[in-house]
Amino acid sequence: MSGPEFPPGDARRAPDLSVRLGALHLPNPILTASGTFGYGLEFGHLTALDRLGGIVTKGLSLEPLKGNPPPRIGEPRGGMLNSIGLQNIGIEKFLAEVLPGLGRFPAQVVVNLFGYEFDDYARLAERVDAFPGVAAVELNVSCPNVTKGGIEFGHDPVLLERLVRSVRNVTAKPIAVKLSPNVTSPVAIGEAAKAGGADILSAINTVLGMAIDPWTRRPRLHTTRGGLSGPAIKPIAVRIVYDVAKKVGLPVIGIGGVETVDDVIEFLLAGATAVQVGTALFRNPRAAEQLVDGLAARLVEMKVERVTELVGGVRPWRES
Amino acid sequence: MSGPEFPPGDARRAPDLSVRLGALHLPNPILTASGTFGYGLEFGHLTALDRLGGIVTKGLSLEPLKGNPPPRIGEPRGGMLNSIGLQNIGIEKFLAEVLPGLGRFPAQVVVNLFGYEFDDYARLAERVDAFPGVAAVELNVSCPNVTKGGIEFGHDPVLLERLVRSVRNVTAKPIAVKLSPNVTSPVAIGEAAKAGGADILSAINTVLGMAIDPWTRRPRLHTTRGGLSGPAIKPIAVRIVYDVAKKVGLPVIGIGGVETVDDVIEFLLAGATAVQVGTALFRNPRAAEQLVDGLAARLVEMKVERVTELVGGVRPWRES
Amino acid sequence: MQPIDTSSQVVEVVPHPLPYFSLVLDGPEVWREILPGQFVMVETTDGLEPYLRRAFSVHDVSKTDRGARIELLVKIVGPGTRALAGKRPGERLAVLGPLGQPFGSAAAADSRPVALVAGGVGSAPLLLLGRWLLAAGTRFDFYYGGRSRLDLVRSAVFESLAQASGGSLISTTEDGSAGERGLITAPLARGLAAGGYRRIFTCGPMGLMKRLAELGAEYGVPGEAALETPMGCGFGACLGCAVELVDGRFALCCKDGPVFAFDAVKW
Amino acid sequence: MQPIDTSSQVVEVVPHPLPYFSLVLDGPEVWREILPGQFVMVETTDGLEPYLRRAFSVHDVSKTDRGARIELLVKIVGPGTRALAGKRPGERLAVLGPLGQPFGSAAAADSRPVALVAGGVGSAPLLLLGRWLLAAGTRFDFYYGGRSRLDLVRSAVFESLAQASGGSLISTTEDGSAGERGLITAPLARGLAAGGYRRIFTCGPMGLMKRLAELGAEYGVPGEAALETPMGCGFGACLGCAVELVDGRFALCCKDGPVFAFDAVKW
Ligand SMILES: Cc1cc2nc3c(=O)[nH]c(=O)nc-3n(C[C@H](O)[C@H](O)[C@H](O)COP(=O)(O)OP(=O)(O)OC[C@H]3O[C@@H](n4cnc5c(N)ncnc54)[C@H](O)[C@@H]3O)c2cc1C
Ligand SMILES: Cc1cc2nc3c(=O)[nH]c(=O)nc-3n(C[C@H](O)[C@H](O)[C@H](O)COP(=O)(O)OP(=O)(O)OC[C@H]3O[C@@H](n4cnc5c(N)ncnc54)[C@H](O)[C@@H]3O)c2cc1C
Ligand SMILES: Cc1cc2nc3c(=O)[nH]c(=O)nc-3n(C[C@H](O)[C@H](O)[C@H](O)COP(=O)(O)O)c2cc1C
Ligand SMILES: Cc1cc2nc3c(=O)[nH]c(=O)nc-3n(C[C@H](O)[C@H](O)[C@H](O)COP(=O)(O)O)c2cc1C
Ligand code: FES
Ligand code: FES
Repeated sequence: MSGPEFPPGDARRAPDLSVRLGALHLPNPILTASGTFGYGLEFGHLTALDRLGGIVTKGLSLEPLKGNPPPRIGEPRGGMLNSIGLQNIGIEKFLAEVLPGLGRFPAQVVVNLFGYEFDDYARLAERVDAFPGVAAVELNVSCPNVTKGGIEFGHDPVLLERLVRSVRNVTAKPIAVKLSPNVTSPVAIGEAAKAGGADILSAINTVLGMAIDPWTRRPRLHTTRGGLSGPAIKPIAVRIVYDVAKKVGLPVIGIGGVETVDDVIEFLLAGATAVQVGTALFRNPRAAEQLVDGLAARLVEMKVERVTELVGGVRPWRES
Repeated sequence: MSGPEFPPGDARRAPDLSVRLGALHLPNPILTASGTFGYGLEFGHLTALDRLGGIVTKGLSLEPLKGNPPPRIGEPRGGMLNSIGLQNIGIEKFLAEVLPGLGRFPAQVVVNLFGYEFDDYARLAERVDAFPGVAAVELNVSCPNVTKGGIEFGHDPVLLERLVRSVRNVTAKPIAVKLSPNVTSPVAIGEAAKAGGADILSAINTVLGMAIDPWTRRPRLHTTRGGLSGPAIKPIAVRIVYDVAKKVGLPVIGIGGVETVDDVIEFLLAGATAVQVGTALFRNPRAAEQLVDGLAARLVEMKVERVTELVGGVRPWRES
Repeated sequence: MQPIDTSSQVVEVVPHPLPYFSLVLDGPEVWREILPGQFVMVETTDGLEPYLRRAFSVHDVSKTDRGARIELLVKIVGPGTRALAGKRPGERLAVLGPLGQPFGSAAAADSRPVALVAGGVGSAPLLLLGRWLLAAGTRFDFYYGGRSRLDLVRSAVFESLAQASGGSLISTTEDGSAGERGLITAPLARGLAAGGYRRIFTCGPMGLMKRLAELGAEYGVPGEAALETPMGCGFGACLGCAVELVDGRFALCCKDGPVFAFDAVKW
Repeated sequence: MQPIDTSSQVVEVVPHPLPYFSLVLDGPEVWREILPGQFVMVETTDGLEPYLRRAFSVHDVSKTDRGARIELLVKIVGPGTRALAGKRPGERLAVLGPLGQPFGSAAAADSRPVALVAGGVGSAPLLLLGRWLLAAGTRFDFYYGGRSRLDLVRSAVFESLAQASGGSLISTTEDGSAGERGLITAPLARGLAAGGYRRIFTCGPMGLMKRLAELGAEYGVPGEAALETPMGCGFGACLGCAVELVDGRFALCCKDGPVFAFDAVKW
C-alpha cells in the first residue's frame, strides 16, 4: 500500500482526512490502539509516527504493574489471544519521561487509564489534566485480563456512570470510555458513559476467549482466559459500533481487527469517526501509517473529498 | 483424515467413543449442529449418516417459516455471518415426513425447537414427546436472527427458567438449552436453565455480528446484523464451555468453530462431553463423519481408552 | 444425478487477458453427465481465506479415458478466485458437483433461433449451453456485453460456435473498445423487435438479467437466467442462497436454481 | 543496531531430512552486522494462517555485493513453518530484524574451551556463534542432542566447525540411532566433571536448558541460554514474551533476550 500520486495542483491531491470527536481533533482518523504500540515513542524507527492521527498509550495505572506470568499470548485461528495483565510503567514515569518526547508530533496523544479501585480513575485523570500534551483520556473499564477491579466497572451501567462522572469532575479533557464487547447490551453501557459525561466511546476492547493446547492440556494463557483480538473479532466490533453510534449519539472510535483500507471504510460507514489499529501492528509495524496513505488514495478513488462524509454512511436494506 | 488401522484383535483397535449426557446416550461425541445440516436425511449421499453420534435438526417452529430476504450470508475473515431467519418446514411436516426416515440410524436425533411466543416451546416439546425417534430436544432461545421473540428468552434468566420449566412439565425427554454468547454472564443463564429443569447445555449459538460491503455500502446481510460462526468464534465458545461446565454442573455440548480433531480435543478438555459441527460442514460435507474416525485415531495415539477420560481434563496453570 | 465430492486434480490454469483465466480439472466419470447451467463448489484454499468453497459454473466438459475433465472460466475478484489462479498442475482440490438445475431445452416446435446473452464472465455457463444447442441443431445468436474488450473473454470461441449453429456473435462494450458502444440490451432489443427469437438464455449481472426479463415479457419471449447469490454450501444445507420468487416464496439458488425462468423471479 | 523491516527475497529453500529445511534470504547491508543469537520476525503468509509473524534465529550470515544473505534453519511444526517450507525462489517476505540481544563473548582470560549445547533445532543460532568463536580463536566442543539421528540436522557442519576450533562434536540420541544413547546432558556432565569448560552456550527445549543451568551452577561454570517464548511482535510492542527472572521481574524475551544468563532466569 502506498500513497496516491497526482500532478501538482491537481484538485484531487489531498482529500481532507481530519476528524473531530467532540473536542478531540485529529489530523486523520487512524490511531494506534492501547497496548499494541507501547507508549508511542519506542517505535519511531519502525514507522513514521508523525503520520498518525493519534497514539493511544498502553494502559497506565497509578503504580507500575509487572503484569501476568507467561504464557501471555496464544494464536487461535484468525486472531490473537492475550493476557498481558496491564504491565505498565505507571503514570508518573510516563508523564516525566515519555510524554515530553511525544510533543513533537501532530499525532494526538490519548492516555489510556486503568484502575483497580473506583477512585483510581479520577486520581489518574486529575494527574494528567495539567499536561497540555495529553489530548484526551481513554478509560479502560473493560480489560478482561485482571482478576480484580477494572472489568466490573465496564459491565455495570450504574457503577460506570458514577465512575465516569468522577473523572468528568476532575478533568476538562475529552473522555473516551472503552466499551467491553462481553456484555448483553453495549448500548446500555454506552448510555451510562454518556450520562456520566463521556465525550467519546471507544469500541471495542478484546473479546473474552480461551484456548487449550490439545497435547499439553494447558490453557494457552497462564490466566486461562484472555482477550481475543484481530480479524476474528471485526464483525463483532462493527456491530457494536453500529449500535452505539446510532443509539447513544456520541462520536465513536472503531476498534477491532482493523488492518486494511476496506476495514477502515467499513467502520466509518458503520458510524465510527475514527479507528484504532491494534493487533495488525504486530504483524506489520507500519500498518497504521500505511492506512493513512491508503485511505487518502481510496477517498480519491471514491471521489470523496472529506473522510467525514463516510461516517455512518451504511445503507441498511431496511430499518433496523 | 481417515480411520486408524490396526491388526485384528489388537487391543487398541476400538477406543470407546460413547458418551452420556444425562439420559442422552450417543455412540460418539460428534453431532451436526442445528441449521447446518438440514433435517439430517437430505445429505445421506454426501456423508455416512450412520457414523455420526447425533443429528440436531434445523430449528423447528409450530408453523413453517419462509425465512429472511436475501442476502442471508456474508463471509468475514475467519468465519461466516448468517441471517437465515429460521426458515423451516414446521414441526408437523418434520414429524410426518422426515423423522421416520431417521429411525434407521444409530445417530441420535435431537430436535431443535424455536418459538416466537413463550408458550410455543412447551407446545412444540409436547408435540414431539410422543415420538420415540426423538432422543432429545434442544431449545434455541438464542438465535440472533429474528426481530421478535426467541432471543429475549436466552438473555433473561428469570424468563428462561420459567420457559424451561414449562417445557420440563410436558416432556420427559432430555432438554438441552442452547446458550447465547451475547450475554454478560452465560453462567447465570446456564444456572437459570438448570433451575428450570434442563439436562444439558449447548454452548454456543452464533455471535452477534455485522459486516458492510465497502463499495455498495450495504450490510452484507438484509437484516443488517447476523450470527457469526466458524473458526473465528472458537475461543469464545471454549471459554463459555469452560465456565458453564465448571460452574453450572450440567453436561455440556461444545459448539463453535469445530473443524479438526484438535478442536474436538480442546472442547472436551474444556469440559464438553460432546461437540456439534456446524459451519465446517459447508466447507466439507464429510467433516463430522471424518472427525469420528480422526478422534478414534487420536485417542489411540494419546493412549486414551475412553473419550470420556478427556472431559474437563484441562490443566490450568493456576486456579481460575 | 447426485453430486459427489471429489479430490480432483488440476490439469492446468489457462491464462486469459486478466482478470480472467480458465481452470481445467480432472474428475470422475459422473462429470460427463453435467448439464449446461450446472455448477460446482470448489475448495480454493486449505486455510481460512476464504473458508467456504466457491461456486463456479461448468464452462466446458470433455471425456477422459477413465473419467471426465471440466473447464471453469473464472474472473479474479477476491481471495478465493485469486487462490485458484495460483494453482499448479497436479495440485488437488475438493470439488463438489454437479450441482443445481440446468438450462431447459429450447422448445423445438418454434423455428426461430435462440438468443444467448452474456454479461462479462456470465458467459461461463453459456459455452456448454451453446454446444448442446449446436448438437441439437438449434440456431443461436450470442450476445456478449462487457465494460471493455477485455471483458469479452473467449469471444472468438463463442463466435465460431454461434456461426457453426448458423447464428452470429453480437457484442457491445461500454467504452466502445469492441463491438457496438453501449449495453448489450440495445442490440438484443432490436433483435427481439425484428421478431427474431423464440427463447432467451442469459447469465450475467443481476441488473442485466432483470432488464432482459422485462424485454422478454415485452416481446412475449420466454427466457431463463442463471442467477448468482452468495453461497455457503452449494448443496442445500445452509439456506443462505435465497432467491425471492414472484409468489413470495424463497427458492434456493443452489438447489432450485441457479437457472430460473424469467417469470418466476421477483426481480 | 536498530531493526528494520525489509521485503526480502527468497534465494532458496534447502531441504534437510524432514521436518527440517533451510530458508535463505537476501536482505540489506545492515544484516551483515547480525550477531550470534539474534533473530528475525518473518511474515509466513499474506493470509490468516498464521496471522502473526514467526521468530527464527539467524543460522548463518554472508555478504552479497549490495547487501547480505541470511540462512534460517527451520523445523516444520505448524502452519507458519509449513508455509515457509513451500516458498519459492524470488518470492518476497517481510522480514524484521535483527532483533534481540546476542550471546555474550567467552571470557578470554580462561584457557578452557567452551561448550555449545544444542537440543534439536536449537542448533540454529549456534552455527553463527561457532563461527565467531572460531574467528576469535576460541576452542569449543559442540554437544548435539536429539530424539533420533534425524534431529541432529547438519551435524557434519557443526562437527567440522568444532574440529576447526580444536574441539569436537559429541552427540546423543534418545533412540540411540546416532551417537551415544540418552540425553545430551550426560556427556556434558562428564565434560564438566573433567573440569573442561569455562562457559556454556545453549539453545533447545526449556527442560534441557533448565538442566544445563543446574549443571553449570553445580560445576561453577557460567552460561547463557537462548530462550523461546511465543512472540506476538518480536520488537517489544505486545509484551507477550515475558520471561520470569530470579528477581521476580518479567523480562521481554524479544528485547532483553532471547539470550539470558543461566543465573538470571527463574527456571
Ligand atoms: C451458481 C454460481 C455460479 C458461478 N459461476 C462463476 C463462474 O463460472 N465464473 C466466475 O468467475 N464466477 C462465478 N460465480 C461467482 C463466484 O462464485 C464468485 O466470484 C466467487 O465466489 C468470489 O470469491 P472470491 O473469494 O474470489 O471473492 P469474494 O471475496 O468472495 O468476493 C469479492 C467481491 O465479490 C462479491 N461477490 C462474491 N460472491 C459473489 C457472487 N456470487 N455474486 C456476486 N458478487 C459476489 C463479494 O460481495 C465481494 O465484494 C458463480 C457464482 C454462483 C453462485
Ligand atoms: C527467539 C526465537 C527464535 C527461534 N528460532 C527458531 C529457529 O531458528 N528455527 C526454528 O525452527 N524455530 C525457531 N523458533 C520457534 C519458531 O518460532 C516456532 O516453531 C514457530 O513460531 C512455529 O510456528 P508455526 O505456525 O509453524 O507453528 P505454531 O502453530 O505456531 O506452533 C505449533 C506448535 O508449536 C508450539 N510453539 C509455537 N511457537 C513456539 C515456540 N516459540 N516455542 C515452543 N513451542 C512453540 C505451539 O504451541 C504449537 O503447539 C524460534 C522462536 C523464538 C521465540
Ligand atoms: C497485546 C494487547 C494488549 C492490549 N492492552 C490494552 C490495554 O492496556 N488497554 C486497553 O484499553 N486495551 C488493550 N488492548 C486492546 C486493544 O487496544 C484493542 O481494543 C483490541 O486489541 C482490539 O483491536 P485489534 O483487533 O485491532 O487488536 C490490548 C490488546 C492486545 C492485543
Ligand atoms: C447457516 C446457519 C444456520 C443456523 N441455524 C440454526 C438454527 O436453526 N438453530 C440453532 O439453534 N442454531 C443455528 N445455527 C447455529 C449453529 O447451530 C451453531 O451454534 C453455530 O453456527 C456455531 O457453530 P459453528 O461455528 O460450528 O458453525 C445456525 C448456524 C448457521 C451457520
Ligand atoms: S448455498 Fe447453502 S443452501 Fe444454497
Ligand atoms: S514479542 Fe511482542 S513484546 Fe516481545
